[in-house]
Amino acid sequence: MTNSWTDIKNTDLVLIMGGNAAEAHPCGFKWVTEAMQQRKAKLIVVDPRFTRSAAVADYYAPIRVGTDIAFLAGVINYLLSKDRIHLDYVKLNTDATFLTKEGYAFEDGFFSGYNGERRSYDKSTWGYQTGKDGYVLTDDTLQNPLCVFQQMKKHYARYTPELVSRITGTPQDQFLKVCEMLAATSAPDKVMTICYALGWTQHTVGSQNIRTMAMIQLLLGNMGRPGGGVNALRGHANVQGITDMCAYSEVLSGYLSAPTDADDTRAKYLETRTGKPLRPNQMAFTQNFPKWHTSLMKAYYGNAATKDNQFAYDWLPKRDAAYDILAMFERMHQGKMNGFLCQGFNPLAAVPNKKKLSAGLAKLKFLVVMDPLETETSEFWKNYGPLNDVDPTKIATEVFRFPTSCFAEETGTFTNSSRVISWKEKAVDPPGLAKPDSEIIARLFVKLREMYAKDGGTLPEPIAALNWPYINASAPHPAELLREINGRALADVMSPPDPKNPAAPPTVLVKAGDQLPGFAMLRDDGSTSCGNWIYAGCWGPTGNLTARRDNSDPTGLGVFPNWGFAWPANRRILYNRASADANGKPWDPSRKYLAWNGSSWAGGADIPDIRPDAAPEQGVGAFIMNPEGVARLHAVGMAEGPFPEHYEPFETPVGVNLMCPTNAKAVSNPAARVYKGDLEAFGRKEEFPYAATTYRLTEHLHYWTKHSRSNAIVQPAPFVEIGVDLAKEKGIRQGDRVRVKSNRGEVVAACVVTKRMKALDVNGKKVHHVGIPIHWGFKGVTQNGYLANALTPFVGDANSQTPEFKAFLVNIEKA
Amino acid sequence: MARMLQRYSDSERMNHWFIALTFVLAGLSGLAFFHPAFFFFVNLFGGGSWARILHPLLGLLMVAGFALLFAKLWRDNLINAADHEWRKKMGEMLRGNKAAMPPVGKYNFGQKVTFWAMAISLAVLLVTGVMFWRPWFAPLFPIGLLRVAVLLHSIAAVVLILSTIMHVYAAIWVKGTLRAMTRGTVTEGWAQVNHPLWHEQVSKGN
Amino acid sequence: MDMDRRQFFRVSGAGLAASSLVALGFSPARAIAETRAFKLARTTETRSICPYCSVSCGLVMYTLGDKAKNVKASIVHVEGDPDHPVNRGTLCPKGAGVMDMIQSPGRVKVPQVREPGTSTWKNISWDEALTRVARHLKADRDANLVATNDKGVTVNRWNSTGFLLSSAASNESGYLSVKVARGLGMVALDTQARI
Amino acid sequence: MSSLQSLDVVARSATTLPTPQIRTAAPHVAKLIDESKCIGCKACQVACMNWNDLRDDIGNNVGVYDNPSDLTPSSWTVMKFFEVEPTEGNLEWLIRKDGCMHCEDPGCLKACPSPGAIVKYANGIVDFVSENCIGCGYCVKGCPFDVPRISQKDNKAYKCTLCSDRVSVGLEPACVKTCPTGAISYGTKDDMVAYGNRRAEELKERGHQNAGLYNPEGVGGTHVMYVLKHADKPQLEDLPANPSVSPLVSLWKGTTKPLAVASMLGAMVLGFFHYMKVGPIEEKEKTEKEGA
Repeated sequence: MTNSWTDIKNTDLVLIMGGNAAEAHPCGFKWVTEAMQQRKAKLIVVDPRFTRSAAVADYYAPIRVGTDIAFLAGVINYLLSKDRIHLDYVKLNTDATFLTKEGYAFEDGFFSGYNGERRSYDKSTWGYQTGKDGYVLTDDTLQNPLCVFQQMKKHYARYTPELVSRITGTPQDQFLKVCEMLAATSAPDKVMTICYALGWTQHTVGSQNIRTMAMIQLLLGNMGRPGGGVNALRGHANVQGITDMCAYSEVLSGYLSAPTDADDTRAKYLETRTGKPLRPNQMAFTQNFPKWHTSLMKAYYGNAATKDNQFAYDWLPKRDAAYDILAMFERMHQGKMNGFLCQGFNPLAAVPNKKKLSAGLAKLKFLVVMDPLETETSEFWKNYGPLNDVDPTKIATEVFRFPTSCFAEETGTFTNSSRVISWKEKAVDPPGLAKPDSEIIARLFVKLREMYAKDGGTLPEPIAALNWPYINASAPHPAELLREINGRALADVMSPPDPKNPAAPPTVLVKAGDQLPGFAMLRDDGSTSCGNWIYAGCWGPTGNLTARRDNSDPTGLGVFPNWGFAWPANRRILYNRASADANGKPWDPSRKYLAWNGSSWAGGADIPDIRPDAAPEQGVGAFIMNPEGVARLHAVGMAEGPFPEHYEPFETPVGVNLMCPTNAKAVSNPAARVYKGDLEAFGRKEEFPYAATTYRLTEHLHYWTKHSRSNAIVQPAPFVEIGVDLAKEKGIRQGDRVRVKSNRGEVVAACVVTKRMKALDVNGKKVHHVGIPIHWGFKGVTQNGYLANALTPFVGDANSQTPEFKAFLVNIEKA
Repeated sequence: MARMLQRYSDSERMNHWFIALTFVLAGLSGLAFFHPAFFFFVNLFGGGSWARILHPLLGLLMVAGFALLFAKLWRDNLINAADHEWRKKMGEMLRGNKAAMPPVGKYNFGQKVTFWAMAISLAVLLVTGVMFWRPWFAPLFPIGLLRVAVLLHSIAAVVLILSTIMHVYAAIWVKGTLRAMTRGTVTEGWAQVNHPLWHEQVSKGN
Repeated sequence: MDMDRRQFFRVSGAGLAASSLVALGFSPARAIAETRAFKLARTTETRSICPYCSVSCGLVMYTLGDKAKNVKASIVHVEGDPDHPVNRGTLCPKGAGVMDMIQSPGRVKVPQVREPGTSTWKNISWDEALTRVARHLKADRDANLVATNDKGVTVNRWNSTGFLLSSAASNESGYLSVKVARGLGMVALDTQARI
Repeated sequence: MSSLQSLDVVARSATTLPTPQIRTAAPHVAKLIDESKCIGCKACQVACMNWNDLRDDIGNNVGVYDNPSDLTPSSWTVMKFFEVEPTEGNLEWLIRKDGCMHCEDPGCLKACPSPGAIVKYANGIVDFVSENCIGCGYCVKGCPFDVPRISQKDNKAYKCTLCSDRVSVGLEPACVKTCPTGAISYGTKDDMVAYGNRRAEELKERGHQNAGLYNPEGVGGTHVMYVLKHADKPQLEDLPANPSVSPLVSLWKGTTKPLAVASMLGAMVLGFFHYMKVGPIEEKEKTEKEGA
């Protein structure tokens, strides 16, 4: 989240779209009802189903699954065509005035530079024109047709309300009502917030879904302001934490892009990732990349990482291809994977196309599952009748199941959606022989290190050299690890040369051995070590700030600065410089967050997200991570285009992309990666006419709470949801058992017939939805059921590879 | 020694006393629920829950017993013209002026009314009692209906108890009646005073 | 129509008869109504964080005993932490029922192995489990670690063993797992955050 | 260790003489359920079963979200879901937390024949004292809201206790504390009535013209109240429009009792004096007439 849970109470309007906050995050949703009661805020819910969020909403509008971009693009068109935008904010904080390159174009579903075979874009025609001084060219009058503002206006003029209604199935009057309610927050003293979750991310256009909303928030001037921002309501208690630790192939801890084959030398690797300002005076914070990366290598390899071995650059594995979860299972399916470590994750249930996963797992030599609970994945080889119809004798995988402790049996920190890192103590011992994950990994590593020391093997050096300073090698204490993550000075950290009087001798900022107070102290000369630069400061010289429990909120804006530690640098709202206008005065005096008091930004409600002494007239942008210092309406980094464009899901009930009806290649996301075999596995609307979506219920957390008796009682058995009119068509009554089939598998469950899912009028035809909750499997104390992901398509978002769970095609009949 | 007339057979008497016994037991346990002051009667049955468990069973036994006796005696208790005469003179009877009463067969009008009052109230007790008999039958009926049932059950019980009090007092009040049920025989004098028509009928008989 | 129950009883005759019978010692036991003894008195409180969604509500875990040595503490009740600024003592249906997950019959309690082709679990010791897995990892790494790619660039990547990391474990466990994975040269890493 | 002594019991079932009435200044507590903030998440159900150590059976899905579908001896509060269209065209999903209303004049207590099985405390809570419960089911007939449930296993009646044990040591009920959106609030009756009315006004401003506080007078007001979006049509959510203890129950437990007992005892006394005055009817009267 750019803002925080408790900040939501400061808002004037909440849009819940692409998510179901009331059901998935009930205790966070209290701040929405708080805003509704205290500030008379309004709540809008846009969702294919009338969810429990809609039950308490002021306004609900239906929408067809997978058409969020069409809806939001229609909103952008509404805002631009009716000039309902916060112009001063847009000119100050976005790239609206930048000139795009001449070569940039968009024609009939494709942006310039599309390569059909490789299903990707050559992005040379995207981006900004830069002058000789390396800075971007701009047109402050916003009239030049090449400026981002005009390009955007032209691009989104195509999304007329009539066409948007035809694509999304949302009645035109309801769509326009939502547009008007959103447009009202373009006023400087009005703010709206967006609460979204997997309803947006789990599409092949997932990342662009979110970007479209980010653009709307920028046009309305709501980013970086209390009650504003783009708020992802994440799924797990520590999913933000594990994201920050970057357990991905693409990045190292602290979102440092990992080396690939192209980065043959360390210099080249650092150079391509160190940001340079694209406009004068921008902080371009990524210019500090070398300091972060060197400190990380010192944390990993300690003394073994020195200047002369390029700080152990060669020991870092270089990535040659994609290794996301879908790619891994594809490799497994092709028999290229031998081993698989599965820690606290139940992929057989959580990843699409169960049949393919099961086949992949069966080809492994060994599978190690580390989990507190008996998961479906750990017993993929066991026959559970129709729920898991496999023949164990034909599965040669050697499967290990390690008992791990659960959250109540492990001391350590969690990072919540609002980036707040909180320390928790262990309450009880783990049952039986279960151990914490860290201890299991440590024992495994120590045993491997012994084996390599005794018998040698391929490239033993990094294993021997891995920095393992823990008092108990096989059970590193969480305090030791958190201090290592925070980082400490290996040698005295000296102050940088002072521009005002360069002759002055440098002073010692941090003594050798001390914990670092923040990432400003990181150096690229090996004098500092830091496991994750964005967490620097969480265990500084004054101790473990994540364990702070002072819940005072002096400004009343829900900041709670002394509760735990928020990364980066305990900042509670990102880009908060944007909460003040060009000369440092808050846009809305009633919600004064940050102000320029003539000499500094400090003293406001939060740590400023800018250099404290950056006077407004210097024009230092609020978006310090971007080289241009401002937010991007025109984003080069996206795989499928600088401006979000509507594309149908891969399994579309309409069969054509109404934005470019003649271009058969641009029906679905032209840049999404589709493996051979999966293309054929996509169902056609003729055989599978109904648009289906999978989702969670408030009573369960994915595949975890089916092991909990309390939750089983309040939501005992699998079911699917259909509308009254579909039920009538199919002769299905409330409670009947129904069989839902996709091109990849089937699910049998009870049927909830409800008025809350109406058929939508899409392009002149009726489209029905089928809702499939995901919480049941063949393990657990609930009534057992089919894994919903037997149905879902094996294709992911073009940028993040998040699978398209939220829009596919099924057929349904009485079982 | 004055001649004895056979009023009731042994089986009828056993049946009567069986009904009386179950009446006392069902009555006491019923009264325990009827009014808090009588709740201590549950201690005779081993506590509140046991009283609640036994009361319906005792009730059924009583109804069964009564049904047997009813089958034998209901014809004698049919109300006829003569009874209306007796009813008009009832005030005299109560003042003890027996002689003023018209001749009566086996049962006088008062006894017939008591008989039918008992029969009807027992029928109502049976039907309503089974309706809210937990746990087997109560769930089958809507709560509104059960409220009517418990009210009727209470009223019927009161009617039954009052009839029984009347029945017992009459037996004490009219000397020589008790032996009809304790021994089965009555004196000829008793018969002539109280049931002259029955007396003639029986005398002609043997 | 319904006269106040109490006044009517006062005047009714029944009270007279009842009191006389009561005098005979037949009165029912005068049980005073009492509420349940307070369940959490003397339990140990531990402040924790709910493992489920990313609101990360504050929890108070009440465990048996006062941490004396002979007590095997187990959780008897879980409630929201009223001091936590986000949930302020509230919990959703999942958090409120978290005790049933911690003490679920589905908890794995001992290291187990399923030998290839068999259809049952076999309990094994930690040492045997870790040794066999370490041996598997070493064998696969030694065989499949790619030192240099076809252009001669040092890559040192080992992509034949994948690692899915937990989004439910602590940051410290996550950091250590990533550190070990990168130390071993693994590139096939992923986590729940992507799903 | 219970901190509610006999002085805190203001009413006891099947007790002819009043219990101690001296604590007149004891604050009346109340729970307010604000339907406009209720997201039907069932956290209150889970918190209730966890606090009271109850675990119902794991049922099946019968095509609705209500699980379990009704109050049971082991589920003292249950969410009821109603898909209604009060005004044509706009669907509303009304969700109501069902459970004991803790009436000021409790029908269950009035109907219960067992002394001390149902008590009402000075703070307004109506509680079942299971040791005295004889399982007769009268409370089911007495309750205007159909709340008490008799267990098949032990033939005892069970219902929400408004966490009388937590309240007696100064804590709020478990469901109140856990409610994520603050739909359930707790305090003195007056505060909750005031807050409920204020919420109703706020809802009127948001377009719910008929929003109102549900605190039915027919049972003397309740210690569990609702703020309903459609207070004019509570039957939309299976709530009786103006509930009161059924007249049949009042008749049954009110006037018939003393009258009937008086009539029975009176009949015996009457018989005794009649016998004394009129004397028995002698058998021999026949012989004297012969003799004369």
